[in-house]
Amino acid sequence: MASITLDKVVKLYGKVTGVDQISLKVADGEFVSFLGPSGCGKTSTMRMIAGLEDISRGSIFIDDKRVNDLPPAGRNVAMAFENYGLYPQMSLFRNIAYPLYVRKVSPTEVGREVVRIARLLHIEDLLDKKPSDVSGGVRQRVSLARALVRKPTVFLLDEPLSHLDADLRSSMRGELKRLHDLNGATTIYVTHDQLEAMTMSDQIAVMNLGKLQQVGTPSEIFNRPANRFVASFIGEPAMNLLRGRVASTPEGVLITLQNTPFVTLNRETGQAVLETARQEDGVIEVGVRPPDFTVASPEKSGLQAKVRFREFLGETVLLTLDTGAERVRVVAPRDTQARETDLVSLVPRLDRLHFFSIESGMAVAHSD
Amino acid sequence: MSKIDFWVKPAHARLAALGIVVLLLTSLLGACGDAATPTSSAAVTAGAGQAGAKRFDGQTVTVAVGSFMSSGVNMFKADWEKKTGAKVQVVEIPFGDLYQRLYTSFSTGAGEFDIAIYASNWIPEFAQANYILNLEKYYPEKTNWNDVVDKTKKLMYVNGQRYSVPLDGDVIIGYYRKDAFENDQNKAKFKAKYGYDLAAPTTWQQYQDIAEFFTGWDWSGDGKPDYGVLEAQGPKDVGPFIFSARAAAYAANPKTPGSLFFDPDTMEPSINNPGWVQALKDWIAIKKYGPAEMATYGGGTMRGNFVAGNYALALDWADVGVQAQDENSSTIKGKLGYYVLPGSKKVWNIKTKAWDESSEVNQAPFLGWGGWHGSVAAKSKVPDAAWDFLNYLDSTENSLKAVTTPGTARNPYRTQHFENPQLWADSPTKYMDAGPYLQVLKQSNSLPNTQFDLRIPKSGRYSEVLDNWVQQALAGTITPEEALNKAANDWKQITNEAGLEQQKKLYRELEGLS
Amino acid sequence: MKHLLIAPPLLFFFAISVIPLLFTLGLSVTNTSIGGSGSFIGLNNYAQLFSDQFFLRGFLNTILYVVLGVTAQYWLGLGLALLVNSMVHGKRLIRLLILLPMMIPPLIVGFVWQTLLDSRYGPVAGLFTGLHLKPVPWLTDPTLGFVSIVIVDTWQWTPFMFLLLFTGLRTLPKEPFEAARVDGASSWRIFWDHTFPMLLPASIAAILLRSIESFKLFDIVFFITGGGPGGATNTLTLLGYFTSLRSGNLGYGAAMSIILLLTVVVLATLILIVVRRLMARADKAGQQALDQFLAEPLPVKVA
Amino acid sequence: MSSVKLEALTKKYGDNLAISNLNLECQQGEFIVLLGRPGAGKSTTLKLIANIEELSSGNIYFNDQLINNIPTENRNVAMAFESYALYPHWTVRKNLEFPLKAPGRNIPAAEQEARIRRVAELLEIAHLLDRKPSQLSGGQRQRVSLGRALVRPASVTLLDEPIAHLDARLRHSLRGELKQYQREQNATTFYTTPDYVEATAIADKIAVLIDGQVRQFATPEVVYDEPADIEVATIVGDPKMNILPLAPGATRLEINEAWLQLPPLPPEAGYIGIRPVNIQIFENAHPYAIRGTVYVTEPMGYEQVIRVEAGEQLLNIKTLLTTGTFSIGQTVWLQPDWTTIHVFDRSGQRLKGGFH
Repeated sequence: MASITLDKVVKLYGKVTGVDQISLKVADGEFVSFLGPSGCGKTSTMRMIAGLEDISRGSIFIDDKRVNDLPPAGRNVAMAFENYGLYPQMSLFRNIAYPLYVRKVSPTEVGREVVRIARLLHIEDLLDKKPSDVSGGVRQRVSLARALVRKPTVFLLDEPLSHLDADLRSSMRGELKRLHDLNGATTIYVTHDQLEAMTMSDQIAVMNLGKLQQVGTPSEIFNRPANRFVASFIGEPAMNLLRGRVASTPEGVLITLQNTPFVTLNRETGQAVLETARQEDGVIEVGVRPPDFTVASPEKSGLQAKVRFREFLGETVLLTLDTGAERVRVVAPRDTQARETDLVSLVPRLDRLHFFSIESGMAVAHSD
Repeated sequence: MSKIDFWVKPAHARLAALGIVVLLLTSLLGACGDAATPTSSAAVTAGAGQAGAKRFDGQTVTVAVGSFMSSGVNMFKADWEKKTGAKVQVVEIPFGDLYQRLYTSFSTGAGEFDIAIYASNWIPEFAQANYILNLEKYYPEKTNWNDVVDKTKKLMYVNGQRYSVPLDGDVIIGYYRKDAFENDQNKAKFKAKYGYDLAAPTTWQQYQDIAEFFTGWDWSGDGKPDYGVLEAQGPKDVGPFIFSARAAAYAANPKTPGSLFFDPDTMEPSINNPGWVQALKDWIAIKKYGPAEMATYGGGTMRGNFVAGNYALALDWADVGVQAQDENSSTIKGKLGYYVLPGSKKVWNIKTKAWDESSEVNQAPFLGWGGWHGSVAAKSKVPDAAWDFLNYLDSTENSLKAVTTPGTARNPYRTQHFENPQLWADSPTKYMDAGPYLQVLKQSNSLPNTQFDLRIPKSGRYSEVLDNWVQQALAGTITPEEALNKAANDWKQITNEAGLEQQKKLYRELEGLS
Repeated sequence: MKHLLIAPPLLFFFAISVIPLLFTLGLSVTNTSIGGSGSFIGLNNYAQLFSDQFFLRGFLNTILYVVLGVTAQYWLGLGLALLVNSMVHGKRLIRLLILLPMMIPPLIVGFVWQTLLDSRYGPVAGLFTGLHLKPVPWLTDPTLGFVSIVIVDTWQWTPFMFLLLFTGLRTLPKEPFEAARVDGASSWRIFWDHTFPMLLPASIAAILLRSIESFKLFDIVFFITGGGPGGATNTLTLLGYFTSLRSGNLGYGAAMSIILLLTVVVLATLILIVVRRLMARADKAGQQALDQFLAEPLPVKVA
Repeated sequence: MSSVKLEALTKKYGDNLAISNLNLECQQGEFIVLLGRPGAGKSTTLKLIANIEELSSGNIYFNDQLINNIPTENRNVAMAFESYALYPHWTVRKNLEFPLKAPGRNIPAAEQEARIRRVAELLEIAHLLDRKPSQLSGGQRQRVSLGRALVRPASVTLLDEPIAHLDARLRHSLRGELKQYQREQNATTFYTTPDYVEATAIADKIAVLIDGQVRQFATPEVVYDEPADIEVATIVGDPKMNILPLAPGATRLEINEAWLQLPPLPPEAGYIGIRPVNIQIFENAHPYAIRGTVYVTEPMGYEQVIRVEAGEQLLNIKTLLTTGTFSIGQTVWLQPDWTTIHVFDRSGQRLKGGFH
């Protein structure tokens, strides 16, 4: 097992910066997700760790050893690829056994290990098949088995679930998490799916445009997003971001949305918001997650809105509402009476508000 | 025979015989046939007889001609059209396909062509099959008949009737490098080595001596070792003609006329007799006096190389002479000497089965291939115009123009062509010292023992078979005797297939026997 | 209705392929020559073929050209394809340069190689003399002539192999190769374990195409040696051409064509069978190991 | 703008039955979602309606008119293909224009322009009108493809997973707008998706397709609350509804040496289904609860999904994150809410009536 350290790692593609000065520590045995939209540099970062791509600048350490110039084979990392990267001409058995064959492990040992791993992943009956004869889920597991069979110090998993259908994705998510829990190997997991990152990781590194946005536990990322990007990328449906005017009142700091008072913040939270707003024409961005609004009758005080769509989601309904200039999404219990074209008042949960600077997008305060 | 390889090598082998076979072969050979299909519009129109109209107004004469001879036709086309009101459509056919195209067209009665311009060797075969018109009824109007060289005249007769109009004369002669031969140092060295004076060879033995003498050292002064000889020994090309020309001296016995290729009494092939074997041994012997590439050379490549200047001796039709005059490619203009093909003091007698030896040299110049002749197709709808056009191509004035213009593929065949070297010097050829050249050509055409080429039907197959086996002997895979015996065997088979009696009758007739 | 629609193309196909084939077959049992009609002579032509020294030599030559030429072209083409595929810059240019020989007309190819191999002026001869070696009679010695044709054919058609294999390489998925690198395989192992087997379909296609084409080898020989010296470089197509169309022996030539056709069909089938076997065997080793371990109970506890 | 009736549709590929005896009837202007797993026959059904695939048997009626023998081009259907099928040599504008210019449509130029504008704005591709498909991202191409189907009035609009490849934000906003637009056009729409959330959100009625057959055809609420059988029940809902088999005539549920008293059930009951939100989880021993071991936990924002091994079963439980923190291997106690259970017979069919 091993720790991984990235020190100001940069990847240049010609003149384009693919990865921009990423520094990160992954502790021994941790499950860390690189999360971000496509093109954010997460895969490049992983490929640099694997040794499949050159590091333009900076250093990568596995344990305390600088590995910049080591070929992939010298790093003792195992990797599962987005498209599985199975060897199409070989049986599943040979696919899994391949890393051992290459290391000239004795045939007896190879056979024992392959079958052990195959049973672990419930594919022992399929080992004589070719990759093209089995489903995506099986291929996925073979790809994992091939990585597991080597007992490497580091696992690198590149969007391993992205091609599975929803059912399988959801069950494989759990299997992967259990697997990590059982063997405890340091794991780096690349994904664009915030749900995967949230459900599986010890730490999430959110990336965008080649830059690291925030590193933290799923709870930190969700409850205290560092900036507007993280806030809207995590959580589904996405957080509502609304423009509010900030004013200091005797009761505290008052946020007004659409010319109606929205909330009054306590001194502590309010101070930070106030200071930022002063430099930005008295305006702040308020973030409210869709479940954090309560739908009330229009005479109640809150954000006045008109229901545009009501969508049935099973346990809940998703309301899309117009508040004049802005559009707001609210997840409400299914017994909520509001129908399309109804006027309602949206009341936020005061302990779950987020405030971002309009200009920099950085989080100013969280009201928890 | 002129200018370019006998077996023309087309960029895509054009396979154009009996259409259908071709389809399969085409797919297998990866070649594609794109035979031009000329439209035949030979109908005589009403306008022909109207007053004031020209003689052949509205008629179209379609001419099939081997492609490298086409300029010898095209240069006169416009004039004749203007004069007669007729149209001439020239269909150029690569030489390799010419025989098949003509045969197919004639035998299927397609009436595609009014005039065929082709190898005189084929006249007997086409005449016998009534594919071409007996021209006797037209000949009285020809004014310059007597001027045609005797041997060429004979090529045109089948059963005592003329079937063609001559356009070309073909005889194989020898060339040597005058400059090297006249060098005093060389002369002295040669005399010292061989005991006689260095001069144009009169026997094949001398030819071989000279070839040896000039091999392996730099007598041309270009800093590289030179060669004694250059001949076209490559396969599927002019090889059979050159080889036959060499064999004639040993195998054409004046005592047994007409026995060069067959015993005219039995139609037994002669080509495996000791005379031919000797010729083949000679031919193999000179390999080492030429460059290794000689084994791949056809007529065209041989000419191109010879005029580049590193070879003392060569054998060819009249073409080397003309090509040497082109200062762009030739370094030997003015350095060329000529001689009638060497002879032999012994000649095989097929009757006594022994050598006839004599102090006299038996010379037997060889009319290889026979030259381009024109015939009128039997099915032509405009025979009068066709004849008239051929006659025009052969007119005194035009024939001289043609033979003295480079690139026409027409070589001298009328006495007037040989008479005035000055005309050659003034012609586009700008021939330097044409006198000796014309002298040797004329002499080669008119010696009593000058030999005709094989002209009976299937001459192409005889020739191919001979070539195949001789090539094996040249490559050293079998002995000369073996090669010629096998060739003779195959010849018998071909003769039998074609009908022995029929072949014999024609062979005898063409050789002037009865 | 739908079946009726495909009838015209089928008839057309029949007309252009089956009928000529039948005609050739018919022709091959006659002694038809271009000058006249022939008569039925049974299998005489075929019998004669097998005692015809030129035919047998041409037949052997053709097979050897195919085997030697295609083998050389395949490995060279594969090597070039791998090389170019691994290049970072200048792929386009180098690809174009490699493809050039294929685009040169055979006439020019013949001329160029005759010149290159000329024992007097050729640069190859120059090189030999420069190294104090005796110039070699490339085109005029029976064995060397044969070798030269193989070399020229290889020179001209390796680009074709290259093109097919390069295209094949580029369509291979990238990930298995990266996986193999991470798995710790050496370049050599990656080639034999992955590149080569994954490229097999493209390879089979390329080898088959080139083999069938090679059977029709004609132009290069025609222009460089004319089949000489002494028939040492003859091919079946060259013989067929001269027999049928130059000397007009159509029946005999047709028999040659039929033999050529049969040989192509048989050899193409053989190649396919051999390659399939190869592919099947590639996975046998793994299969055996697997059988062995699934058969016996394992000393491991299933998690 | 037709009503559509599909009567006993069957489609065979060789021996393979892709669609078998499929029946469906919808009113003019309805938004129908075909929900099913990959391979259930969703796309095939659309293709049969469009006549891109030939029916093996059955009848299709538009406005009560049999159209089996009417060729595709005369059916007046608009279709968005999952594979986009854009014309690569044309700009986005030309691609959108093409359906409007088809012979016989005679739409005035001004209206054509207005329609293209409207659709382009709806799909947020107005700024891309002059580009060619090769210059677009996958999601943009899908929107153009969708636009091409929406741009002209059609008897029926067929949309094959039209927003599958868009990012989450766009998917959420687009599905509402799309439905709104089709409602304005009074267009009859068939829409396929494997995602039940998309289906319940957008559909007037959902047709749940399993093995080429319609298992249930009803409003989203009915499909969710009263799934016709076990398979429908497990397609609709994430995590999946827990299905527990019952011993014949059982009155209680025995798991891990503990048992739970069942409510009175009809004798033919074979299975009970409980949605993950309807099971309570406790860290400590709890009366009226069965014991289990945490298999895995999945926190997601405010909520978490906990999978618990209980006897032979792997049960899904969905609860708030504030309920507690659980770790793999931990022993927990579970208590279902019997008032919310679904009851199925031995063949998996829903049993009607209330049981609580």
